[in-house]
Amino acid sequence: MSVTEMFSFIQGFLSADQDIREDIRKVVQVLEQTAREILTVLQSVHQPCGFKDIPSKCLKARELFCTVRNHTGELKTKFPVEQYYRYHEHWRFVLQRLVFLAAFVVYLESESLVTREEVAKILGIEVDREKGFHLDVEDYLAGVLILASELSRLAVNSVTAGDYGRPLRISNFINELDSGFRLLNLKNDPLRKRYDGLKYDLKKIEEVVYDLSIRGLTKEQEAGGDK
Amino acid sequence: MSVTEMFSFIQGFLSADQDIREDIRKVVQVLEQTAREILTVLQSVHQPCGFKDIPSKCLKARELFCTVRNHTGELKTKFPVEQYYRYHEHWRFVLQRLVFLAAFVVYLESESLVTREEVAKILGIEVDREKGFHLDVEDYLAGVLILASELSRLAVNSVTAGDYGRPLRISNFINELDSGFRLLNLKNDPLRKRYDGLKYDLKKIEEVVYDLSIRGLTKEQEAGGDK
Amino acid sequence: MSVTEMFSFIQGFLSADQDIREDIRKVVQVLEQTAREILTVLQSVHQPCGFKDIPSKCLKARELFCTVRNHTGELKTKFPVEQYYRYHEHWRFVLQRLVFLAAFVVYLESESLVTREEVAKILGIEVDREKGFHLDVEDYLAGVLILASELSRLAVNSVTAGDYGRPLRISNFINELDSGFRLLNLKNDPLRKRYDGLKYDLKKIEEVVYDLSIRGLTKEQEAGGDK
Amino acid sequence: MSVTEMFSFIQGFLSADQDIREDIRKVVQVLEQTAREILTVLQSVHQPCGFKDIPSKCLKARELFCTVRNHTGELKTKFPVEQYYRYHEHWRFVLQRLVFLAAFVVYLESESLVTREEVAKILGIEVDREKGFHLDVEDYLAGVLILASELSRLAVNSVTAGDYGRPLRISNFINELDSGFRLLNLKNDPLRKRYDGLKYDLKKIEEVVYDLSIRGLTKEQEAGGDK
Amino acid sequence: MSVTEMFSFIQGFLSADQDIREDIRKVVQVLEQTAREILTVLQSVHQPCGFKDIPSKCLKARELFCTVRNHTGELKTKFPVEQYYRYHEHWRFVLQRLVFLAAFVVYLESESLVTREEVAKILGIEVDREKGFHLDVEDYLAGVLILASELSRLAVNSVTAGDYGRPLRISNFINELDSGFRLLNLKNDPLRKRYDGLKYDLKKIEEVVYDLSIRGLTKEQEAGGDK
Amino acid sequence: MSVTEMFSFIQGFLSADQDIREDIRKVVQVLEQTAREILTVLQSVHQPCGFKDIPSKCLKARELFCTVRNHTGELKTKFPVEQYYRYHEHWRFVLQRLVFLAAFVVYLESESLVTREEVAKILGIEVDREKGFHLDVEDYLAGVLILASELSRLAVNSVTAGDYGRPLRISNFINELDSGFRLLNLKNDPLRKRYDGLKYDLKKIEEVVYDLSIRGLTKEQEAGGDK
Amino acid sequence: MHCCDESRTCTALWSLIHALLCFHSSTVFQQELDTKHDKHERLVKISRDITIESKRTIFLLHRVTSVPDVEEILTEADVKLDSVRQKIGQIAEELKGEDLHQFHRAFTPGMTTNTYDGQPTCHVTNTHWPSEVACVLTFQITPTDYLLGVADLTGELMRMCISSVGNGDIDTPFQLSGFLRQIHDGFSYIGNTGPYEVSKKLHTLRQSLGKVEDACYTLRVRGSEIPKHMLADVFTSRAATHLDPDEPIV
Amino acid sequence: MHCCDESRTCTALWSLIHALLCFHSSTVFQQELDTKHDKHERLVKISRDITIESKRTIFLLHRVTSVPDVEEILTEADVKLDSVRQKIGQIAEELKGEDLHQFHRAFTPGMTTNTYDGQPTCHVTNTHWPSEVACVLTFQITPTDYLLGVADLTGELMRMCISSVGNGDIDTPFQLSGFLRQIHDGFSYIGNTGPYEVSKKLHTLRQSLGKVEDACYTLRVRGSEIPKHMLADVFTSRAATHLDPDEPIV
Ligand SMILES: [Mn+2]
Ligand SMILES: [Mn+2]
Repeated sequence: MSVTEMFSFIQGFLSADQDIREDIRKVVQVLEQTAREILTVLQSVHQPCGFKDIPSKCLKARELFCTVRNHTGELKTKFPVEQYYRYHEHWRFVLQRLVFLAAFVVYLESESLVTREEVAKILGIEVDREKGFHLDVEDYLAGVLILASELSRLAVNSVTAGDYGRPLRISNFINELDSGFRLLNLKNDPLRKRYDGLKYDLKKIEEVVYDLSIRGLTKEQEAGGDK
Repeated sequence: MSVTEMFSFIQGFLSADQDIREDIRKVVQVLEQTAREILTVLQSVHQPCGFKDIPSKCLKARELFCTVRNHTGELKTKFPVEQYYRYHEHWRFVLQRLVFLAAFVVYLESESLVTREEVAKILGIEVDREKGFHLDVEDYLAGVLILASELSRLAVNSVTAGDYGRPLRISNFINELDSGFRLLNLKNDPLRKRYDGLKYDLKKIEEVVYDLSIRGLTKEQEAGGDK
Repeated sequence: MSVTEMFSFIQGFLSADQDIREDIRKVVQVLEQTAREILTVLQSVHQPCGFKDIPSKCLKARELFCTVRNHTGELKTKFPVEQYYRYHEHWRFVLQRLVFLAAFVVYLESESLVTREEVAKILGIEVDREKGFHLDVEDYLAGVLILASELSRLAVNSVTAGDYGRPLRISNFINELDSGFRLLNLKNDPLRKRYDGLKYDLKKIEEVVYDLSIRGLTKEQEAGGDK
Repeated sequence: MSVTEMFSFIQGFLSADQDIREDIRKVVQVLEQTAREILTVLQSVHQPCGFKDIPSKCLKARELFCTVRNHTGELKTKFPVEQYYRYHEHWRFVLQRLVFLAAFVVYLESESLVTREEVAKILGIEVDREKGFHLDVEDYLAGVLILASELSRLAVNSVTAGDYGRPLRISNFINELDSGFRLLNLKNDPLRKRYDGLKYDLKKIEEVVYDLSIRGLTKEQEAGGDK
Repeated sequence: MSVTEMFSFIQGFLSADQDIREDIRKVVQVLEQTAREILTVLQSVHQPCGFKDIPSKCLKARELFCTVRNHTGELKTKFPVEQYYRYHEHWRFVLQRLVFLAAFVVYLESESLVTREEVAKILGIEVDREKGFHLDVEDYLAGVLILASELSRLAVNSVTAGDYGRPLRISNFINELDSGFRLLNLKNDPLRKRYDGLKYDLKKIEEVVYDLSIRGLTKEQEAGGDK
Repeated sequence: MSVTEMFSFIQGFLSADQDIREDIRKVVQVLEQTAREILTVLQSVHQPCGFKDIPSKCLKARELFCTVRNHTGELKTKFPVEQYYRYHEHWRFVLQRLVFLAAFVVYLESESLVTREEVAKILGIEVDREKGFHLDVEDYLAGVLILASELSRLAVNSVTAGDYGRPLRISNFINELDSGFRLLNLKNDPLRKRYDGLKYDLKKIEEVVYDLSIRGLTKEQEAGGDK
Repeated sequence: MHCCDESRTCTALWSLIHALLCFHSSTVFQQELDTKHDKHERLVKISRDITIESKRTIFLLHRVTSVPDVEEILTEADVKLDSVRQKIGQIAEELKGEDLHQFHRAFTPGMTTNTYDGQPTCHVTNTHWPSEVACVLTFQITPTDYLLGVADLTGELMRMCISSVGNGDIDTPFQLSGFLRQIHDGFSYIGNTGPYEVSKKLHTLRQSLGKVEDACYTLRVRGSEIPKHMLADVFTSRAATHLDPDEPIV
Repeated sequence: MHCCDESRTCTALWSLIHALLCFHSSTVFQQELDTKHDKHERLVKISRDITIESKRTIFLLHRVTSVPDVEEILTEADVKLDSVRQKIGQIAEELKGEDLHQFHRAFTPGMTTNTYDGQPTCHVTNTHWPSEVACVLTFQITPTDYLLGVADLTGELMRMCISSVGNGDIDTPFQLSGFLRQIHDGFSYIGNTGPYEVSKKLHTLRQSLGKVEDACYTLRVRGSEIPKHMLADVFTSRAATHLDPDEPIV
């Protein structure tokens, strides 16, 4: 009977789709696990003792990014490349976390903002949609905003660890970031909301810099020279 | 009539179940009352005057835990032990509160994390499901996360009470806890959500430590000797 | 570090639990697929032509129940038997559907209400909790209530197909079922709600019988001999 | 401490209130059970065989109303009489059901509408608020509207049972009821909504009478003599 | 016709009830308007300039409470006193607001918790249900909880206005209130929910006190003498 | 202070608006009462005895429409005429009922469809928006659809009353109505929904006509002549 | 104050980042974000137009059961459908080279209306399952869109069935009930395998089917009553009074 | 079959009704319904455009706190606002001779955005309550629309306040907190007298006010700490490092 046949046919479509999603979910779980490991490595920079060996922590994180690249490589094979946005939701969250982690490593290494190209390279994916599994602009921006919040925490903890120069540099960096974002006309709701959070991060860092200023600790820093 | 007979028979089943639930509810109510009393005892540590006699408060709480053990003892008798998960929802909430209270007492006494074994002993229940009425892992973790939030409040209030050393110690404790939780691969929704709250507690405590550091109050502490 | 050790240990617990749930979910998916196939077979009795070969459809459904028994057999092996209620939610829905399908087959075959024992046997599970993976009373009742709604539809369609005797027999059957349920003191919310639906099914069937009575079609039936 | 004292005092108030509610709930549960039993007795009039011994069923129901009166007598003792409306919600639902059951019995006995006074007497309660535990007007009306819906069902089933005179009498009765309700200026939402249902009951009964009329079955009735 | 007569009679009942409700609604509207005016007067204490003339604002509010007493006096005449709970929902909301406003005035005047007796006097109503239109315990508690939230805002704004002593006193007051509430065994849902909000108010105030403590501003206060 | 002034000013606006709404509500209540009285008069045509003196009932209804015109006259004075749609919701419901009642009277008198102009005249309002308080097209159409449902009921009851010609005429009338509506491209949701109901009315009437046809009762009618 | 003073605090590094971020983002990022957003807006608008136009066509097709000149209406419907096809072409144009799913939500409402829109035309002329819809569209409809469209179609078919009964058309309901039952069984076969929206439609579909089954039941019960000896008589009189002579007889 | 056979069953009466209904409705009724619907659609479209355009302007105005050339931005904003004014003119044109409230829901979203859109411009230049908005519009805004617009404005002002603090601007928060408190007190004075939407906004407004009050509190607590003897020192160094010399000092 023709109707029955058609429904069986559609059922085939749906099953295939579900299988793909199941496969994607599995790889994404592994990616999340690795992301959590990188986070654990990098989190220790907030501890007083952690400030001493940032470079070694970055190296360790870089190594873990190799694993990430293997997983993203595997992820690409799980679905037809032109259907990226069909399954986008599955990896969106972890990708934003990974962008953040990559941006954090790069910041700790060079105190500069990772570009979209660099992130893509670190994660083993493309920048341009045409070239394959790529990094969506909004995901890149979301990851960068997570970094801002992490850096405001770092500013606080670097004072505790006795590093009075870092907060000032973080302040400048976040201010630049804010200027950049302000030029964007964000329509996308979740991104806009995250961007609103940036203002609170900025406020927090400004408080730290102010606290250092009134105690003359910034001058001391400049005089003594740091990093 | 056979259908009637079968339904009469089924009614027996349903009544038995409803009676058990009624019994459980009664004991749980008493447990909640005792938990509220322990909380009242421990809450006073947040008051400036309360910092002085923490040990006496802990003793008082320990006494009330005797009552708790009597009630949990009674609870066990209300249903067949292998049907623990059938009625789990009834006591889940109060058990998590009690885990928190036990963990709080132990922290106040020794500034260490209560183990699952210790909690179980304090509450008069088992660790292993096989041995009888036990403490579900997730309930243990939920109780520990409530502790984290209470300690962030304690850090704030210990500064008010002039105890500048405690926040630093709390900060270390919560950091350790956070590392512990990061080892877990939480999928379970409510627990995951609570765990996300831990980040805020951590940040709050770090800010307290920061406030002390920038004012040189931590050094003063170290110099003066503490605990 | 002791905290780390404890958390590693706990991770073991959690992983084991998650693995079990994953395994259960897979078997349940297969059960759902089979249940849908049985439904497709049985639903064809609503077609005018379907009334002719009810026996052959029942046979086909019975065969598919063999597959069900294989899957329930597999399901039992996925978790320790005493933890039935821990994972109950996973299979509750599909089990109620299967009870309905078994009750429908039995009704079509013998116009009688399947007992809990019979259902359990058809599904390859136990009646008593003590003996292993069993059929919860509430799930049995829920499945029976689905049957009532299906039969009210069957009453309508059997008239369309020219079978004027069946509605009367269905009416008696549902009336008996209703008396049975009135013996129960239902507090459980979802079941109570479903039971309220039974009144509508009953009313609907009574109106069908009415339409036949007023046109003398029930007598014709009796005169002509039936079933 | 004065605040503590006041709160202890208030706790007394709250406990007393909670105890009263608990007591009321228990009696109400027993009332619901009895109401269900009366319903079971009366429901059988819808069965073809049930039409024969309506009087005996009414007698049986009347006996059960003795039990009801005992329970309402007990209910009155559970709370101060002037606080009727404070606890109204607890018994509202069951009281409406009991009004319906009393009205149904009286209708079956005499085909007349039970008055508020009669219902109150059957249930062992008062008509006037001043005299004690009374029957709220809205609850009386709600109960009467449930009767209308039951009678529309009875009209259908009496045709099935071959009693062609009853639908006509029910139609007159419901029409009279409808005129009565149209005199009321209902603003109260739940009652208004129920009243809207009366139109459907009326229409249903009119259609039954129509079905009889067009087949000449009403005349036959008149000719043959009726009740 | 008897049914018609009875319904006409019932219509009398319903009309009387609707008239009473209409009357109550009108007085309640006026009460709400006055409550809003008192709120406007008292809210100005949050303005930096408002801190200076709290006494004059309290006087103004006290005058407006005369108007309130007139309205509550009028409200009492609108319905039979024993039917308080029949119409309770109509004034419940505004009464809770008025309790809050009275408690706020008393707090601003004397920094003490208004008792149930005092509130009743300010609002021109009774404490005991037996004596007439009274203040329900739960409404008193609800009003007091609104005060807690207003005071947490006041603590913040008094710092902005340069008054560093007030937050400490508010903190003690709210702590005392919290202890009081912990004595209560709240089952009632809406009150319980509001009480959960008290924890946040408490935490907020503790953080204000903390900010002052760490900057030595509380000591300065004590040294300089306050109130 | 300027902001305060402005809010007082706005409060003035809002109060004025509320007063208008209160006034409108009062007149609308009276209109509803009159509409209910007209309905009671017209409802009696469904009774077997009512079929005899339709003309006298129509006269009585026409008299009550005088009262309606007085009320609509009053309604117009309650608000500025150009703000009709601002307060539309208040009278929409009663206006649709009145359109239905006017249409019912006209149908009973002449078996023709009342035009929008006629209705407006009966209700004492305008057809064109420019000329003052008018009858919105959608309200006219909604009222006409209520008529269709009433007529389907009348068709049923006229058979009961022994009038076999009326259903056929009603059938033709409703068919015409349906053709008319089918030409309209209804976008407005509530109207579209009501129109869907027309199909069920049509179906019901068709059933009646069919029932008459197969019994040869329509022919009898034509032969015998009717009305 | 927001802009750092280059001569003092900003190092070369900072100016690089500044350049990179401020200008890169204001040009490249913004352009990318804007393009995406504008395209989304255009798709929403076209989809809205398609919905309106489709609903009008459905409306027109409903009249098929009640007017004599079916051909004329079908021609009119075809003209309307042409405009729909054009608009779908516009969507296809917009999506050329894009990933369909990125903008999926933007045009889904319009597309599902259209799916069932294609159906009645075919259904009226031949009662078989139409497959040309897929050919009309120059881009792929996802199975989900298709299923949702089919589910919506059933609602329309139910309405058609009820009005057929009202019009005395006795064959259509029986045909429709078989057809709807097949769709219903198909949907319950797919069950919760499909996306959430599909499972949700199952309930509405079941209600529609119930109404059609009730209609068939009514027709059957009614038809059962004609005394054999009256049968011929009844229908001659019926035809004479208000039935067209070429109307199908039970 | 649907159309009665005129020669037999239809009387003159029937044909009259037929004419009246079929043709009257297809021309007059349909025309009336269509006109209304089309106008509604147009208003929805214009309103949507106004919302987009207004949001863009607000966005632009947010930059006022962070760029040196305030004048330039204000000019740009004015150009954008001109286009908004034009669109509002279109609404006014559409509504000429119509009852405002019939189509009220169609354009409300756009209008409320616009209400608060006018505000920041004025607020930046002079901190007084702007009233020119009313003049700009060629048709009356209802008090409700106005209140809703004002409530939305407060959300934007709160954002502005937070970024001021981040940028080291210390005066703005204190000014804003006073202003917001007045609006808040005004709204609580109106309370539930107004329509439902207004009461609903009160909660959001209270949250925004809370955030601004917290910001003021932070500034005060921070500022309280500077030891008197260090004061001069601190600000010289601050100015030297990363502050503009003309920045207002606490
Ligand atoms: Mn029927
Ligand atoms: Mn702080």
